[in-house]
This record gives sequence, C-alpha cells and structure tokens, in this order.
Amino acid sequence: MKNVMGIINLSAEEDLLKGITLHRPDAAVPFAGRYRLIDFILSSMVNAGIKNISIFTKNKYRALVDHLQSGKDWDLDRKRDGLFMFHPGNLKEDTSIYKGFLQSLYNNLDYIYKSKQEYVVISDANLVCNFDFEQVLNFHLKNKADITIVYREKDKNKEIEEQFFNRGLMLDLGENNQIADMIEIEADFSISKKRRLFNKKFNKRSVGIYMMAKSLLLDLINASVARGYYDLVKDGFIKNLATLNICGYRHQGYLAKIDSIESYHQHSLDLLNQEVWQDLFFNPGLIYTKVKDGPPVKYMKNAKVNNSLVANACIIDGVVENSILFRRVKVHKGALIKNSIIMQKTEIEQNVVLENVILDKEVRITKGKRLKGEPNYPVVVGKKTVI
Amino acid sequence: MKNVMGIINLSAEEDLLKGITLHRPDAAVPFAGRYRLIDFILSSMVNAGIKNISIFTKNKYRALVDHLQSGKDWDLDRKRDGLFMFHPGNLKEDTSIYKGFLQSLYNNLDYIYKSKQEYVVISDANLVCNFDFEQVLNFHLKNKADITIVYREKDKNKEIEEQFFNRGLMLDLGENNQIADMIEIEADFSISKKRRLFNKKFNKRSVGIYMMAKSLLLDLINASVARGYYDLVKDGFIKNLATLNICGYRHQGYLAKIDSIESYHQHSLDLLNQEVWQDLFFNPGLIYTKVKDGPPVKYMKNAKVNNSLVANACIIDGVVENSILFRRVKVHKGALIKNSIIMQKTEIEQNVVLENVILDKEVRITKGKRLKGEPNYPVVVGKKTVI
Amino acid sequence: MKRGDDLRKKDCVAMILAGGQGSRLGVLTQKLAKPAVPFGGKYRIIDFTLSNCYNSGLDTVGVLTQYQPLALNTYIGIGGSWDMDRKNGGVALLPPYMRKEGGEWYKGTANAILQNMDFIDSYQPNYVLILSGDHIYKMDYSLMLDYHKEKKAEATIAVIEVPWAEASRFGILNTNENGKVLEFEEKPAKPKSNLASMGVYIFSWEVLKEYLQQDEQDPTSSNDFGKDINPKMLKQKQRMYAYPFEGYWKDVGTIQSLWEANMDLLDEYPQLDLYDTNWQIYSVNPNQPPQYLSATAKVCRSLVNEGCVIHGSVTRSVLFPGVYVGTGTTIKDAIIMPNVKIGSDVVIKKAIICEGVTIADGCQVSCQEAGCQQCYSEAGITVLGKSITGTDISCHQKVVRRSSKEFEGFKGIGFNTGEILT
Amino acid sequence: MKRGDDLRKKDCVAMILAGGQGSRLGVLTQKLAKPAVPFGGKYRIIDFTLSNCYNSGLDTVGVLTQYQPLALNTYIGIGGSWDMDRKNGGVALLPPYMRKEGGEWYKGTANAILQNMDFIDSYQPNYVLILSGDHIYKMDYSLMLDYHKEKKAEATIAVIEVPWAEASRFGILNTNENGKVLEFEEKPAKPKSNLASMGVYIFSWEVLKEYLQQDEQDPTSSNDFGKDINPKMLKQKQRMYAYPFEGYWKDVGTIQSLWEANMDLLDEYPQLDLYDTNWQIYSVNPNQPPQYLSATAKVCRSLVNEGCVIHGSVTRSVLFPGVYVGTGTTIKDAIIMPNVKIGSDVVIKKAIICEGVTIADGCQVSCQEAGCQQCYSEAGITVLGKSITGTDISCHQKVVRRSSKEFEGFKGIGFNTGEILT
Repeated sequence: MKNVMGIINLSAEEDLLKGITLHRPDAAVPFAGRYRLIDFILSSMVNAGIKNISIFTKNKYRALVDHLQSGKDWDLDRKRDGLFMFHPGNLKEDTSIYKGFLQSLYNNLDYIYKSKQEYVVISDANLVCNFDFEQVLNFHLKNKADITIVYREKDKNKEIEEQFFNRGLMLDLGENNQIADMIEIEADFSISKKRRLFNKKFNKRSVGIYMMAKSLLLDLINASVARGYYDLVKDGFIKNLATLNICGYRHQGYLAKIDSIESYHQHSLDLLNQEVWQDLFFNPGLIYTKVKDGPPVKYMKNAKVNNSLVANACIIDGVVENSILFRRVKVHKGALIKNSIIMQKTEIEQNVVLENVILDKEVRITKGKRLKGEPNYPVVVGKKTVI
Repeated sequence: MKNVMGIINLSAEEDLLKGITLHRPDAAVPFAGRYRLIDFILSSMVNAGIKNISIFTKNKYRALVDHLQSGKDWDLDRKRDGLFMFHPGNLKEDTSIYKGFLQSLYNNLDYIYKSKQEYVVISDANLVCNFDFEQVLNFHLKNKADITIVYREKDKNKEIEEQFFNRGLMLDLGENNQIADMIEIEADFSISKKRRLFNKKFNKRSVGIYMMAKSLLLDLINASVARGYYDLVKDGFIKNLATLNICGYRHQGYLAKIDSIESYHQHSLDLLNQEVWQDLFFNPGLIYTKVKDGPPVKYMKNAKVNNSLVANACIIDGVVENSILFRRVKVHKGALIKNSIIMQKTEIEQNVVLENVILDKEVRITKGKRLKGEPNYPVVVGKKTVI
Repeated sequence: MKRGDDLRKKDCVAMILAGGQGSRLGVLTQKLAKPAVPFGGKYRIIDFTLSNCYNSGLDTVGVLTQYQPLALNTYIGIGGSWDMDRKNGGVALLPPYMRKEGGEWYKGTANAILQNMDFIDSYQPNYVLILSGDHIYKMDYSLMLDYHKEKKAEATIAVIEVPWAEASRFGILNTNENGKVLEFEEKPAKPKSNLASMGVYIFSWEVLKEYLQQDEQDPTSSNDFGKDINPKMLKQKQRMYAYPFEGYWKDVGTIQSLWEANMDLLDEYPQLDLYDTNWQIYSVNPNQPPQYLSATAKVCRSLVNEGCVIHGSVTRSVLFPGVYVGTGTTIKDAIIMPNVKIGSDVVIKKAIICEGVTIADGCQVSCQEAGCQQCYSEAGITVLGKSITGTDISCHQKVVRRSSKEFEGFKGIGFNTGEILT
Repeated sequence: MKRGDDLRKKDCVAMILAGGQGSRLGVLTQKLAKPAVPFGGKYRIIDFTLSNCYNSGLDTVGVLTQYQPLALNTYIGIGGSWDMDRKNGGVALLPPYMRKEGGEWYKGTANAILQNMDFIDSYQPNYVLILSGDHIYKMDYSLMLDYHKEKKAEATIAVIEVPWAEASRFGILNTNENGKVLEFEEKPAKPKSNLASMGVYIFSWEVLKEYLQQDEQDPTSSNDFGKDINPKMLKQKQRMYAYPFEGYWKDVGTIQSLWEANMDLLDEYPQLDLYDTNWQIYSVNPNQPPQYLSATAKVCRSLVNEGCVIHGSVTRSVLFPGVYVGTGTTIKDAIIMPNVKIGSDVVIKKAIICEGVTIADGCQVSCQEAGCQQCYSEAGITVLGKSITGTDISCHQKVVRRSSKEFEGFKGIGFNTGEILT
C-alpha cells in the first residue's frame, strides 16, 4: 500500500460524547483501557503499509496533539512522508470561520498535490476496528471504481445495531457492487420516516471510509470549493452519483462507530467477549498507542476480578465485574464495580459500589459512596470530580 | 539552572516583518542561513540547562509547530519536562477571542502550577543573541530582586541603534540596579516626544527578558486576570513598581531585536562581521535548529564569493558579495548578488543582478533580470515568486 | 568559546558491567546476558540500574557487554526508554573490540574498564561510578557522589547492613566511626562487621586510571575490582570510604535469589515499591492490549502484565506480557515469562517458565521427587526452558509429569505454538 | 493472527561488513573503523551503503563490527539518520560476542555472517543481501533483488564493467549470454571478461546457511565469500547470476582511491551526484553555523561544509565542517577533515589532513622530495595525522618543511589547539 495516502477526517465531529469530550475531540476519547479512539483507524492504516497519513482537525485538538506528538509510537516519525496534522484557521489569520472538510482540504491543497501516492483513503476517526485496508484497495482496483465506500449490513438485532442503522449515510446497492442511490439520514427525520427509508432500499450504512484516486479527490475539492460547497459526501459524492462509478465494499469483521454515550458504553463492554478482544487487537495487525511507563497490575489479597479488562499500573483489592479499568486505577478493599468504565488515575475507596457508570480521568469516589446507572443510560462523571 | 522554567512569549508579535511573515509568526522567520528567529533564545535556554520550556503562540503557528516538532533537535524530547506549546483558544471552544499574554498563561495555569521549578524566565522570541541566562539568575539572586528585567544601553550611534531606542519598554534606572520608573513608548509618539523621554531619563531599553519567582508570576496572573487586565508589562510590572523590587540587568554582548524589515536586513548583514559570527554561534553555547540533510556547498569554476555566509547544499557558479545564502540556493554563471539575503531553494539564473534585496523561499529570478533596493529600504520578494 | 568547547565534559560517568554470563541462572541465560533476564512482570534486570542512573541525574552511561549481547543491544538501543537519548552523553554500548595491536576479551571487571579508558576520557570526568547490571534496588547515586566529594575520598564503596548470620556470605568492610574503610574481608568466617559491599563504587578517575594501568602489568592479577583494585588501593593508603545504603537490595545471581526477589514484590507493602512515581523504574514498554480476566479467572496476590488472558487461578505469581492461562489451570508461587501459553487443567507450582514456552493441557510442572536432579534446582524451583507438547514427557526434559488426565494437546484460541527454547 | 504474528518476517535482510581494519589507509584508520572514515566533505564512507539500503526500501540491516567500533556505534546508533529507527527491523550493530561455549573474533566475511545466523533467522528472510561498508556508489538493491528472483538464482553477484586494461586488478566473472556465472578468476593475468565483482551479493538464505555451516567445518577455508563460499557454490552447480550495474562505483580501500573518489565529486557534472534529492545520501548532520567566506577568500571547484571560516584560497579541495583557513593560505587538491585549523600563509598541496589537526602559520604541506618515504604515499599524497605547532618540523613527522617565512605559531581567533592525532 505504498501507493496510498491516508486522511483522517475529524470535521464531522459533533461532540456526540458530551461529558467526556469537554476538553477533547471525539477522536481523543479514551477507549479500551489504554487507547484513544483514533488509535484504531490510525494503526489500521499503518499496518496496511500506508506511510503518509494526515489528520484534519476541527477544534479542541490539543489533546490529540499531545497524544500523537511526532507519530513515533505509530512508527510515523519519518524522513519522508509520516504524520501530518492540519488544524483549521491557522494557515492565514485565525479569524477564518470553519466551513467544512473540503475547505480544510482546500487550505492544504499543496500538501495533497505534493504527496507522491496515487490513491487516497479517507476515514472518520471514531471507528473501533482493526481494518484491512488492503482488501479495500484490491476491491477498488478490481471493480475499476472511481470511489469505493465501505459499508456495513445489519446482521444482528441488538438494540445498539438498531441505533447504528438509524442515522448517517445510507446506501442503496445496485448491481455489480455499484451504488444506485444514497441518502444522508439526518437526526431530525422522524422514526417512521427512517424505518420507511431503511425498509425500502437504503439498508446499508456507510461506516465513513472512502477510497479514490488522488486526482479525483483534487477534482472534487476544486470543483466544490469553487462553487462554495464544502461537504465531501453531499457535494462530492451524491451530486456526482450519475457520472462516477461509486462502489460499495462490505466490511464483515468487528466494527463499532462510537457516536453516543450509549454506544461508547456498550461497545466498550463488547471487548469483554474474548473473540472480539482477539479480533480487535491482533487481526490483521496490532493496535498502537502512546506508550506509557507503568508497572504491571497488582492484585492484592482480596482482589476478585471477573470478565474484565485491566490496564497496567492498577492496584486492585476489591471486586470488579464486567468492567474496564484504565491505567493507574486503584480499587480498595470492599469496593464493588460492575458494568462500568473507569478511566485513568481514578481512585475507588473502600466499600464503594458502582454499576453502569463511566468515570472520566482522575475521579475519586470516597468511602462507601454508591452510583448506579442503567445499561442504556450510564451515569457519567466528569474529569477530576470528587464524590 | 534546573530550578528555572522558560516561557517564550509570542503574543507581542505584530507582523512587523510584513512580506516575509504572511504565512509564519515572526518567531518562525528564517534567519542567518539556516535558523528561525526562535532558535536563538530557545538554544540559549537549553544551553543554560533549562529543561522545561513552553511557547505561548498567538496565531499562524503551523510553521512553528513544523519547525520545532517534538523538540528533539534542541534535546527537549524528554520524559519529564521538555518542550510545550500552547496555542490560543484551543483549550475549550475555538470561539474565544485572544485577549493577551496573561490570558494565555491563565488558560494554562495548571501547567505552570505543576512545573517543579522555582523560578521562571520569560522571553520574547524575536531576539538574535546567544544569551547567558545563568548570569541573569545569579544577578537576580544576588540583588534579591522580585523581578529582573534585562536591558541594553545605547553604546553606538548607528542608525539602527537609533531605531532600537525609539520604541518599546524604556527604563529609568535608579540606585542599586533598581528600576525607578519605566514607560512603554508607543509607535504613535512623536519623534520629539521620544527624544525628550530618552534624553530625560528613559535611556535604557528592555530587551524583553524577565526573571522572577514562579510564585510571583502566578500572583501577577491571578491578580491581573481577575481584574480584566492581560498585559504582563503594563499590568503586571508597571502597576506594581511601587511595591516590588524590580531590578535591571545590563546585557553587554551582541543582541539584536528583529522588529522591522530594515532591522531584519541590517542585523542579517551584521553576521558578516567575523567577531559577531563567532560570538553569536559559539559563545556561551551552540545555537540549535532543525537539522536537514544536505550535501556541502559546491563552488564551481566561476564562483567568486566574498564576505558572505553560505548554508549547505548551495551550488554557486556566480559572484556573491556581502550576502547571506540559505540552503539549496543555486547561483548560475554570470549572476551577481550584493548586500542581499536569499532564502532557501531559490534559483538565480545567469546574468541576474541583485542588490539590497530579500528573496523569500523558493523564488526564481530568470535570466538577466535586475533588482535593486536601498540599504534602508530593501526590495522584498515573497515566497515562490517567479520574476 | 568556554562552554561551547566544554560541552562534552561530565562530572561523573557511570559504567555498568553487563558482560557476565550468569551461568548460575542456567537455561535462563543460555541465549541471554544476565542483565537482560526478565524480572518483575515487566522489566529486565538492568532496568533498575539504568533507571537509578536517570533518576540520579546521570546522563552519561557506558554499558560493557560481552556475553550474548544481541537482546541487550536491541533492548537498550540508544537509551530512549530511560530518556538517555541525549545529544551530549547518553548510553553507549561497549563490546570488546579489535585494535591495531589485535583484540582481547574482557578478562575481568577492571580490565573491561581499562579497555574503555578512551571512552571515559572523552568526557574528561572527575569521577567514575562503577555499577553492576544484575542487582535489584533503587538508589540515588547523586547522594553517594556528594558523600564521596564531602569525604574527599579517592574511592567510595556502597555498603548495606546484612543480618549477622548471613554476613559470612558477603564481601565485608570494616570501617572506623567516620566510615573510613580499614579492612576488606571476602566471605569471612567470623565477620567483624555486617556491612556488605554492594558492588557499587565511585572512584576519582585520575586515581583509578593509575591503578588500572598498574593492575594490567600484574600477571598474577585477576583484573577484578573486588579482588585486586580495591585491596591494592587500600594497601597503598588511598582514602577509601564506605557509603551506607538503606533500603531494598538484592543480587539476583542465582535461580533462588531471582525467584525470591520476584516474590518480594508480591508483599502487601513491598520494600521495593514499583508504583512510586517519584522514583520510577523505566523499561521498554510492550504494545499489548489490556489484560483480560474471564468469568472463571481467580487472581490474587500477583503481578500481571498487559496482553495476558486468564481463565484459571493464579496465586502469588508474576505474569509477564502475553501469557495465556487456560481454564481449570492452577498457578502458584511461579514466574511466567513473556508469551508463555498454558493450556487447561495444568498445575504449576514454584516454577520459572521461560519466554515463549507452551505447556499442553493437563501437564503438571512441579517435581514431586525432591532428589530429582533434572527438575529441582538447589532451592526446589523448577525451571522450564522447553515446551511440553508431545506425550513423551520425562524428567530429563526438565519438566514434570503430567496429571493422570488424558493428554489432549494444547489448542489456545488463535495462538501459535511457542518457540522451543532449551 | 496471521499478520500480527508475522510482523517480524522480512523478505530480505541486509548485512553490512564493517569490521575490517583498513590498514592500507594508515593513520586514517588508526583509531577508526574504515567505514567510519570521513568522505566528501560531510559523510562517512558507510553512509553510502546505509542510504542505498534506505532508498531501496530495505529496513532491516545488520552492521558487523569488530575493529575500533566506538565511533561507528555512536555514529549509527539505532539508525535514525537513515530513517531506520523502525519498530520492526531497523539497524542492529553486531560485534563478535561470547557464547556459552566461549567467543571468537570474526575470522572472515563468511564466518561473521555465520556467527550472526540467529539474528538473521529471527526475521525468517527469504534472501540475504551482503554488502561492504567501504564502497562509494548509489545502487538500487531492490532492482537486483528483482533480478535474483526473476532468474530463480541461489546467488547473485553485482558486477560492473571495468576498463579492460584494469581488469586484471579485480575479481572477474565470466558469464554466458544470460548472465549465468560460468567461472571466477581472481585478478587474472589474461582476463576473459571485464565484469568485475563489486562485493555485493544476494543469496537465498536457506542455501547460504548450508554453505556457511559446511565452510565452517573446512579447516583449510579462510571463511571468505569471494575466496571460499562463492567458488564452492559454483563448483556444486548452484544457480549463480551476475547482475550488471551501471554507474559510479569505487572501492576506497587505499589512500589513493580515497583521494581520487573525493576529487571525482569536484567535476562540473560528477558521475555521483550528491545534489539529486531522489536518491539522497543521508548522514548524521553536524550542528554548525553557515560557512563564512571573508573579503580575502577565493574558493572554486571545491566542496565546503558548514562551520568553515575561509580567508585564504581554496581550489579543487574538499573541506569538512569547522575548518579554519587563514589569510594568505593556499590549498589545492586537498581533503581537509573536520575541525582542522590552518594558520596564515600555509601552503597545502595534494594532501589529506586528519580530523582536528592544527597547522601553524607559514608551514608547507607537500613534500618536495619525491623519494621521501615518510611523506609520500604511493600516489604522492601527503597524509598529515599530527598537528604542526612547534618549530621542530621534520619529514619524520609525516609533515613537510616550513616555508622560509619566520615561524610564528598559530593563533586562530578563539580556536583552541586541535587534539594531536599522531
């Protein structure tokens, strides 16, 4: 995949994870004990041999810059190509208003022009998956597609699946993998309208990964921006449906799109299935993240931990079930944690009981306190809160 | 100097170098063949053993981020402390308006609090010097100063010196190195008023380097921001002149403050004095910059280069006098370059004549063209121009 | 040009002796230098010495290698993990090398330093700190250097109080009330003091250089600090002081002491605290997902690292990254090194399982026969250096009998068979 | 876990032989391995091979060191300068080392590879590329590897056409029209072909392994690729091909060839273009200010690096970083290595001045007596390895007579006296 450049698009972010994204973009939300959301798609690109990767941010990008730094931990600190970050409005004056993804691309057109790769893959950042980009490229070439859009089909009936197929870019797939029609389902569509569209023909959802020739992307950017259009999908894809060969590639492995607190909570707990764990972290490649120094987990005398993921440097003397513990969490004797996600450097004191909660970084729950949410409505506690 | 943290303040920048700062902050302006302005003060801090350095930017910081990256080339890519960059308005929403340096500091108060050093040195970024911070610390401690302000005294009568003392923060030094009074001379003061102030008592100019205890800085920030004041000098220093022991430290070595195109041009040509060259680049430490791969300079058969500075990877077959050539400049046969500054990747074709010009990066002057400015009014040619 | 030129000058250079074979660690050091042996669920032994250097503010460190250095070289690189990839100074790996006059291997600890005099001289240091790469401890060398300067000593030797009963197993220093060394006794039958040398020395470089050169001329010398250099210096009345160190310190040169040092970490409040962020032990960080403990797991009084998947019961044990433990398996008092795959219904007791080993379902690793030479180390600790995948399991393979349960062959979920080590 | 586990597998591993003493370079390699000798005003010789690897897309390189490796180790580190500080692969420095059975120095090129079989095996490569660290050239090894695969060869040897008149100085390969090697001739009196071996080999690893092990059993073997392995493979009818290379290539094993290769760079359009950004030669970049040419300087047909200060005249010469040239001084046909300080009114002709040397005012470096053994190298090139600061200058010091001008002692502006190199 030396001939493909990667672009990660953070422009679509709309603070869907309120409460844990106050100080960070969605892409920098901690996930799975030691990662940030962006690690999954970024590592997938690296594992596919993509060596030129850029990230187009929208706002609040400091957390992301701190996380990625020079790209060294993803092996992207390179003399040629490597990792690039483009922030809005810092090129000329900082008075410019953010207009859309295509505007960001247009502002950095020289970078895209100069890049030596022939193909480009564009991806959203909020995808939890270990994605095989090589297969998409093979599909793209085999189908002689102008644009390939990766989609998922509904295959289970879980509540969370329902949500997933109730929004976003929905595809109507025609013959020969060609997309016959597509529509962006907005949040304010009525449920009955959504159902109708889905049942009719728009029953495949784009996951937010697109592949095309770099030259075509340049054409789309120039043509759209010249007319004052700034949306890649609506202005670049849908308006050109008639003239371009746009194909759909079906992704079949594990993939979760994190776009709400509920999906964050649910998909975090997905990882407690050992098959998902194995698939997500090892297949086809490893997921990289910013490495941190820290000793192993210490299980004390009274520890009882079941069906849980635990990151390094935790010290556990309590009971933990169906939960995810990030780095340096302390669980004292007598504490009980169930169906919860506990972020970095949080301390759970003696005899605390937690169920269906999400604690952000550096929270402290003092002796004997109890917090309980519901699976579809977890209690979220903000960074550095003391309860 | 393990006990001192460094802060580089870019907030005062006002695009004084129009023409070569369209895409960059003053701090990122190329200087002396292979450096950026910020390299001098940053290297001085590093050489003094300061290991925790932060840079507070105002706008257009991408060029600076690209230049500094992880800080590796300044030996600042460290597990503890190291290099930090703080950009305005990216902490919360990007709607916030830039109010002033103290606001930036206030927005990142947690970083300053957490830093383990007891003292802080704050410096502007547009200083060309090889500064000995250890002497300032010794002076500060010996004089039991609350704040030490570094100043220069007028010691020559060159035109450029005149300019230097006609603006900025001017000090009236009393006894025991204590500052009796100070005044900020604004650009719109009449020349006669400036002269009067200077001749009276305000005859020492602050170079923009301040040292104080971290705890005092925190007090000044909190007190000022709470009242809606955001200027370090006017609100933090001048208003507290009566209650604080503010001392002046006289800097005697080479120091140039680059705040206009003319001073940029003149001070660049200062370096053609071998004593200045030696002083600036070796004494007390080395000046670091982003390293770049490139072969040595190649002098061809017709090369004739005198009283000039030449950076690596240039190929020269023409005549160069009293000039500065950045990396990868090509000078063809028959070309004549005098009193000029030629930035990176510029090509000077056959029989071109240049005198008193500043060419930004990647300019191309085609065969036989002639450009001529005056020493106090150099011709400036913008990036990527073809003439 | 004062400072510009002086940039390379360093007050003190540290030299870590990391070339020893560590033959008493048997199979553990067959393809690995002793300082590279895994320790504490995450680290390699040399991490402690390197982290001590960094935490003490020493940024110029030579690591003397000789025996099986590849893993160590790859691991240390240019020292980035210990923040020692510095422009001036940093970590240098120093193997023996050929000169114009030919080359020779390091004959002893003192000879190793002698052969690298040029390296040390290039920093023009006032002092040289000599360290071993195979001790587990946290120590601020800068305090010892202050002590050395304060005493105006030519040599300072760090000492630790050991129980009187054990003193005869150590090199013992007898000092006066000011800490001045009066006498050395190597493993004295009747020790006069309980101050044991820790193998940590500071020398004034100019003085040491002379002794090294002198010692090289002496054909009877074993070119060793403890045996030759230090006694000679004492004899010739050089100012030599003992620096008293308090805290945890352990030489992990034997299977037993290595096992004990690992177990020490499992105390409720261990003397050596790995979780103290003020004196962190740095290491190369593996890239593994968080560990997964299944519904059937039972883990307590243990250290477990990332990438582990545990279905069985683990008690008072240390698990390195990437270990898999099947259902029904019981592990107790054991050290399980990286990427070991353990099947179901296995029993492991008081054992060290080497990196990458695979243990099939139903096996039992803990020899019942106390006299069995193959399985029992001195301390009754089984060291397993080879996978058990076949049915022909015998004591001869340093492995111990299967349980009565039918052998089924190990099939981990998606794990390949580990590499065979022995 | 297909790819997760396969991560370390590499199609081809490169091994650079960098252990040679290079005794024909005399004083230049007294304290320095040959591949670390400075070249071309900026580089060290090994930069060309390392850059070729990087530019060819090879990211796994072993560098075999033995003789005076410290400068080389420090220089290469983990390969960051060549963008080879990669997570998987990268550069590994491979000195000889001790095993359980003891250690031995590298006996020959083949033995050096044999001793590092474990290292190569850890990447499970299909092919191994064997390179020398002392040739100046730009070559895309990936094309040669394609050729090797296409020919289904077991061994491929890169060859270059040399002038027929010089062919008898090289190892010559006779091939059929398809490039298949039929015969080797080492320095043949009457060469049948003008295809000379460049010392660049690709082997199929499994086949090479066998031959290395076989060769080790042969007590008469010198354990060398050119003399032993390749002839044996040919004799036993292994498929061996010659890969024709076109372009600049030079073995810089002698003073004369080193000097010539430097001078070749000064042609108006040199065959080896250092300014071509598509095949850049990477090196560790010094941190020096731009060079300063004063009002009296006269520089042409020369390469001059950063940090130089020039007041005199420099023609057809190569100046490394940090060189100072005083007023009235004339330098011609010379190579001036880093940090050499040259006073006023000095004359230097056809010479190589070693790193850090200082030359006092008025000295003349260019022996007038053609028969003088001390000053003249074979090619009439003076190599100056020692500073001239006193008045007792004689031929014996490999330095040549002062001009008649009164000796004044060199006082550079703020420069300290360079270190004496012998």
